[in-house]
Amino acid sequence: MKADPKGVLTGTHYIDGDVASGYGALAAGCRFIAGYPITPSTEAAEAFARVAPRAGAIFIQMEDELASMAAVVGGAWAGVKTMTITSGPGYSLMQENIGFGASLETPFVLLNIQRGGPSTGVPTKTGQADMMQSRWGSHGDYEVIAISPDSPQEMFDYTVKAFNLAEKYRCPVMIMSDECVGHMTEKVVIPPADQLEVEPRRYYSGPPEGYQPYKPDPDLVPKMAKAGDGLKLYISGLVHDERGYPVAAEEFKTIYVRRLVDKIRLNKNKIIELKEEGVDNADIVVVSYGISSRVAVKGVEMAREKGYKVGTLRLVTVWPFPDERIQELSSKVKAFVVPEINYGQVVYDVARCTHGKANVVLVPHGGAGVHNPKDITDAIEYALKQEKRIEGVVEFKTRLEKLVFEGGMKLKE
Amino acid sequence: MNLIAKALKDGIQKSGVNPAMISMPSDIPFSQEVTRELGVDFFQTTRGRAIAFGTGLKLSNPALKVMPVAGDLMTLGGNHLVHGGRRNMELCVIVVNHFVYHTIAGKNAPPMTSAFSPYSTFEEPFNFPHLGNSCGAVFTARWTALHTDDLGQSIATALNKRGLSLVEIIAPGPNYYAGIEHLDEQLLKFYREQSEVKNGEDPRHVAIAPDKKIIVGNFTDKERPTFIDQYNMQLGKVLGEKFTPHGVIDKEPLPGGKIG
Amino acid sequence: MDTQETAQKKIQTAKAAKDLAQMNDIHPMDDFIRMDRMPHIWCPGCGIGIAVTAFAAALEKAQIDLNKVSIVSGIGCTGRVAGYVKLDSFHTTHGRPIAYATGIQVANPDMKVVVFSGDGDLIAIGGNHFIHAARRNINMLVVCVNNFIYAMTGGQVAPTTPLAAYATTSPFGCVEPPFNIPYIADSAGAVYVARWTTLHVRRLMNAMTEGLQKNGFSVVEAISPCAMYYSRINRLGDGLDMMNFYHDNVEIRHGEDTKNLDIGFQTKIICGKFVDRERPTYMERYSQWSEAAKGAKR
Amino acid sequence: MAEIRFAGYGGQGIIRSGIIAGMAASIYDNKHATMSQSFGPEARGGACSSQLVVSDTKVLYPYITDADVLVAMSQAGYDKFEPELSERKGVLLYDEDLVKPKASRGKIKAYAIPAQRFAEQLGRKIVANVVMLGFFTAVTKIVTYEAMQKALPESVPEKAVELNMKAFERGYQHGLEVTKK
Amino acid sequence: MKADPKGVLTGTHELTGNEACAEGAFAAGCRFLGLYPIVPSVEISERYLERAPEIGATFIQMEDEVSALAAVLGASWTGKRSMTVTSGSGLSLMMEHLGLGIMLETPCVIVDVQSMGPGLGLPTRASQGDVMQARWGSHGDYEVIALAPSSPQEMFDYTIKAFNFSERYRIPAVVLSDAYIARLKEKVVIPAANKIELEPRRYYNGAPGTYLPYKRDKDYVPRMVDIGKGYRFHVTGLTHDDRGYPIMFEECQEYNVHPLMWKIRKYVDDIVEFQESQIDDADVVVVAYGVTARAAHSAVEKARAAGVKAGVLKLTTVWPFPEKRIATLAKKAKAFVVPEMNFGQIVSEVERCSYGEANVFFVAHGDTGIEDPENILSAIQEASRTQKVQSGVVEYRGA
Repeated sequence: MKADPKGVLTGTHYIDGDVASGYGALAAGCRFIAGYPITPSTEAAEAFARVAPRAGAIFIQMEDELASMAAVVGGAWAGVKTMTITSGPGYSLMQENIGFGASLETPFVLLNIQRGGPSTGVPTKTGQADMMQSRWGSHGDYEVIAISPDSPQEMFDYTVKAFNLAEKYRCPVMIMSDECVGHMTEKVVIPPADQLEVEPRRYYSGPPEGYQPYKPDPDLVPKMAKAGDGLKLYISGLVHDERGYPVAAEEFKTIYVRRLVDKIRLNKNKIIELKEEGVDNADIVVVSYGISSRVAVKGVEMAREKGYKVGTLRLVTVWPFPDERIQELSSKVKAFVVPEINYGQVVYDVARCTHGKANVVLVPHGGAGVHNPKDITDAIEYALKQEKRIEGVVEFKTRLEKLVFEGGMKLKE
Repeated sequence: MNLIAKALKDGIQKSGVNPAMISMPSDIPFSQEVTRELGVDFFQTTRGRAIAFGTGLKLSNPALKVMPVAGDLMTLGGNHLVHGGRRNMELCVIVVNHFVYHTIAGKNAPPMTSAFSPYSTFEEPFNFPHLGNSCGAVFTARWTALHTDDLGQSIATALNKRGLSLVEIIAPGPNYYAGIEHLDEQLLKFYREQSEVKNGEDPRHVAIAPDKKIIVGNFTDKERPTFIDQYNMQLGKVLGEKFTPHGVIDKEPLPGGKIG
Repeated sequence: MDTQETAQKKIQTAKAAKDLAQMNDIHPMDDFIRMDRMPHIWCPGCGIGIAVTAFAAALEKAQIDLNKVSIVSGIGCTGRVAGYVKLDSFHTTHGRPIAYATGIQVANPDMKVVVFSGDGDLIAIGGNHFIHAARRNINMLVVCVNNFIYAMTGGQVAPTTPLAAYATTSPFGCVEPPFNIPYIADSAGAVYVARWTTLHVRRLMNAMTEGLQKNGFSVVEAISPCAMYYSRINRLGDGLDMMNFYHDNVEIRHGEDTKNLDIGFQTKIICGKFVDRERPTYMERYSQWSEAAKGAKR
Repeated sequence: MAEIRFAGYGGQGIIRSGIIAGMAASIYDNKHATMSQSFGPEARGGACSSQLVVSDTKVLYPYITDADVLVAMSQAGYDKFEPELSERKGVLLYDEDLVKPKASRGKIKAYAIPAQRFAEQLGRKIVANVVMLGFFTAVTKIVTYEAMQKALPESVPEKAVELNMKAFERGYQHGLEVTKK
Repeated sequence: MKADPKGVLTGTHELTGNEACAEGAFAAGCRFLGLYPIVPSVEISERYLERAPEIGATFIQMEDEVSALAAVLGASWTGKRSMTVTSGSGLSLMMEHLGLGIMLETPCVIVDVQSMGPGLGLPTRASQGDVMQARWGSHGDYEVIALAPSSPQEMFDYTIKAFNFSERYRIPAVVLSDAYIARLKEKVVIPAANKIELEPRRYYNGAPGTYLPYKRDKDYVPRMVDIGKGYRFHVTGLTHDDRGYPIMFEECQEYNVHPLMWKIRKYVDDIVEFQESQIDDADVVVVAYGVTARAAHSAVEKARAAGVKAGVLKLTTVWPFPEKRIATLAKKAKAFVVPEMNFGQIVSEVERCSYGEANVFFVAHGDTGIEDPENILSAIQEASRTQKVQSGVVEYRGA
């Protein structure tokens, strides 16, 4: 299906990532955003609020993040594409209703502009420490899709893609951006509406009595319906059978939750998007995502100048995780270097998939800034030197750590 | 729950609204038989978020009639109620209040082991109609589940009201007070004796207290622009011709029943 | 961890130098304000500082032992108050200072707990805690600085933004009627409710004093200019212009029925003391219950 | 490729400067330009800076490593960012009324302009950043004059276009004069 | 420090897991409970408040879980040991304040009685679906300590342990119980108060003007004071220096947050606890925690009887994870079997820590309620037959 021209701001813009994502949502057909202001994500909400009326879309600022998330799930069941926008603490508040949305198999998109954490942390500066939260933040078993864009153009493109994936798999899709990308201004080209492919919602079209909200198609994804169509929907967050009715019998739980996770796990090869460069005969592969992958470029460049064979693997979709690809690479390379703006999250999944065949070096960063590319170069160099297999993730000691904890720190307030 | 379901059905019938256009987000688990009987779209939401969920439904499809049903004291959802009232979001909120019996009967002799009740007994309960009224609800009413006719009528009025309306239903809660189910007969008698109808009473005077009768009736009934009215008005003013009012399709009046 | 200590020493030395520089000026507020944290972050023309000054004076006037006062703030411009006040002070999460303070008050009833936060924090995300604490009548003073907007995040619409006023997330004018904070507080059960603007420093201070002395849930709404966002977006001039506006448009009506206290866009603001009543507090009811429980058991 | 740092304090339009220059470079000069900003919650009146990387090819690494240009509109901004200016090729542009530069190091070339004073003469202090942008355009030639002429009207309120164009011109002419010497 | 006799119900009792938890809390000196009722954790609160008046403990039922944990954090700073009890969706609502507790380094205990999720799930049925959430559910970087009891006795013991860990490391500690243990009634032996060792709070004893709330001792853990003692300190959820004042730049973030990891990561060996049985000669090691460990033991007995050399590694602390022990066992054993009442959480940790040296078989949530020993047994048998090391987790999907 082509995008609705009313929502597509075709042209060349010079905007930041937040705004690009707001525009992307409108272009993808999002017609309802419920949000609550939180630095550094607010610009996306503001951008959407400004352009929403031209496409008949509506933005509402709710009383808190809990309400925003609940309203977004409600909006989706009223038949429109919906999204919410938040950052760290707001994301934590949304967790209950994210799980609720996932259990109802509700398609919606969540934009999380990550900042320094934990708790209030550093609101105006960057972080990548919500990655595991995006996967495991709500109680119970579920699977989500998480995308990590690295530029304003990608913020636009992948917001559209996120909506498409959400519709396709009837699940929450997280855009795990960060403050750097959110507040980075670049040229963003928005194509004409007829060049934007959007996924239509999979609606049920049979007789009203025959509708079962959780009866899956062969790809394990059920068809959606909307309120007000006379289907007498019964939608419950409790464990339910295919008709949506709550059931107490244990086996339904197994079938139901298994399908919730399987519809992503078994379709994962269709979902995963990776960007690889120079991995074929590399000794070291740098695995990164989001802003870190742009920072890593510099580190890799410097390492290559020294004659090292370094490849890069960028996780565009972080969840589901590309287990097989990492496994495959781990028998070819010597080590993986994983720069993340946290003290170790996605790196553990890299380590898990190597099965001891390659070393894994984490280049940590606490947030409120990005890596010094030299650290990445050093980590590459370090990884190359290791002859032996090292069990566990090696936490590389960064310049920042040395500066702060080994003296020489200047207080610049 | 039967009493309440009956009242809801009665109310929907009296209101003349097409049940197919009614969405009912609820944090009380109605059975599928009941909701099919009502003929509505039913959503069992997370605890306390029925109003927030309903806000999403309403704004995404303004043609829907949204009827959030909230259980017990609305502890988690209090904020959504007051903000919904302030915005005057067009929602017909039904609050089912199970707690009152204990408060009235002065059953606060601790320790009691039945679930939930003992913690609350020494706290004063909310005066819902007053709270609803003060945050801007256009219609507030309270009935016991026993006042079937009046309750049905109130629900019908509330459904056709433009704005947030709040109907408090005082009912025994068989779900939670399993142990006192046998009291139902007595309880209903108690309700009958202990309640007093005072339509149009200032809601601030209808607090429920141990030594007072339960005041029931329709309290608030006023007109205020709804959120969508206000949105269309303000954006129409600022954007002029360019703006297509939200929720008005081809300038036809909204489907989904009488709109006052 | 010697290295860590070294780093810390450096911070301390730098701080100490800064402190020393400030030593020469001893200010009457020194015992109350964390001077080592000055300058504060509030913009020129903001009223929060005035509210804090009034609060300092109120503490003095109420003759409360400063060691027995704990102050809790949430997130936002006003949320920074706890950080500048030299009391046992907590800067917590967005919207939850009342819940946090409830824990302190119930666990240690000897403490006088003050919640000092903004309208977005207390009334938007924290609305539920606000009404429930009022219902329970938890013994605390809530100072709500109302500047009609989310200022820390850059000027978004708040549940106190008057109709038709502009904000970044209401680019075509606010479409939601604002809360009447005294009315909500009153109907939820607060025992003391007053509203003043930051122009009325003395009256604001008196209200805070009374609130501090009151046993129960007291609410003081302090209307304050936000020159950086609210005034700028709505072209209302600077902080001084807002003060002038308060001067010309505030009407003092003590004892006014709280339902008449709505605030419109640049319309008359009614200030005064509206509610002052007695209700048993949570702790009073609790100890009653607790005694009865002990009796029942034995 | 050129790496540019704009530094000053909140309210001076430092980030706006980065956006206008970036827009001119990327949209009207058809290059690639990445602008990132940094500010704290204490931004009002506090330190504020934006960094702009302009390149003929796609900008991969988006931050400054070896700055080509520092545009300093406050002493604090100058002090903080002067050290990152390249010794080999650095160009310093500063408001001579607001910044007292230290002795020059390496091959850094410094150019001064009373941008704020010019802006006041034009009637509004707030356009000092645009005066500086004109100066920047003339001295560094990273962005073309024509591109700036197109980008500027798009980035300021309609009512203020004329004033901003004047301010830009004033700075630009001053830049031409200074570089002629 | 010994336990206060007032809170210790010395003797042998028949208690449910939930009741034992409340008794454990009292024995550990817990004197504040902030709660919001949610099935299946309510009985803990009921027991708590039934006994609270005589012990002199206080509690409050808050308006939601968000505020329940907020109140607990506030109460903890008054010097009272504090806890909250909840279940799945309640834990989701607590995630923001878990982060605040981490950042303020506030000791407290969160008891999560796991039931089926996601969403509303099935509140009355047991599950182990919140294990990863306990570790990763809040935003930002942090480490937690989480314990998984498998019987009412362990509910009692581990609740005390959780309080001790939380005081020792100034961290919120999580007890991951489940709906099954909650209702299971068994013998619980409560020792005399002087036999219960409690970790005292690490107080700062200096003069009021000199207190720095985040000045770390050599082991990275800072010291606490009670409010109302005249210290007049400030703490914040923002990134802060030793004084608790917000300073928001990169160096301070590193200075503040990295030690939050170290204070746990560098003491992992002191924290990690597990129980092993028949592990020395085992070809197949069943890694289990909580109630599934009971089924695991039973399956292992049967496997041994059938001649398969199997053993159990039961995790007492799920977080931090016993990486080293798993790595050592991976070199000795042929395979791990991991039964969990979820669809794969801890099993990925086992996979990660076995470094490709042993097969990892996963027994997902079965159809028959509390993990069926027969299922685990068949998985053990399959594991013992499989020779070649396979890459990735092998999901055992029943015979």
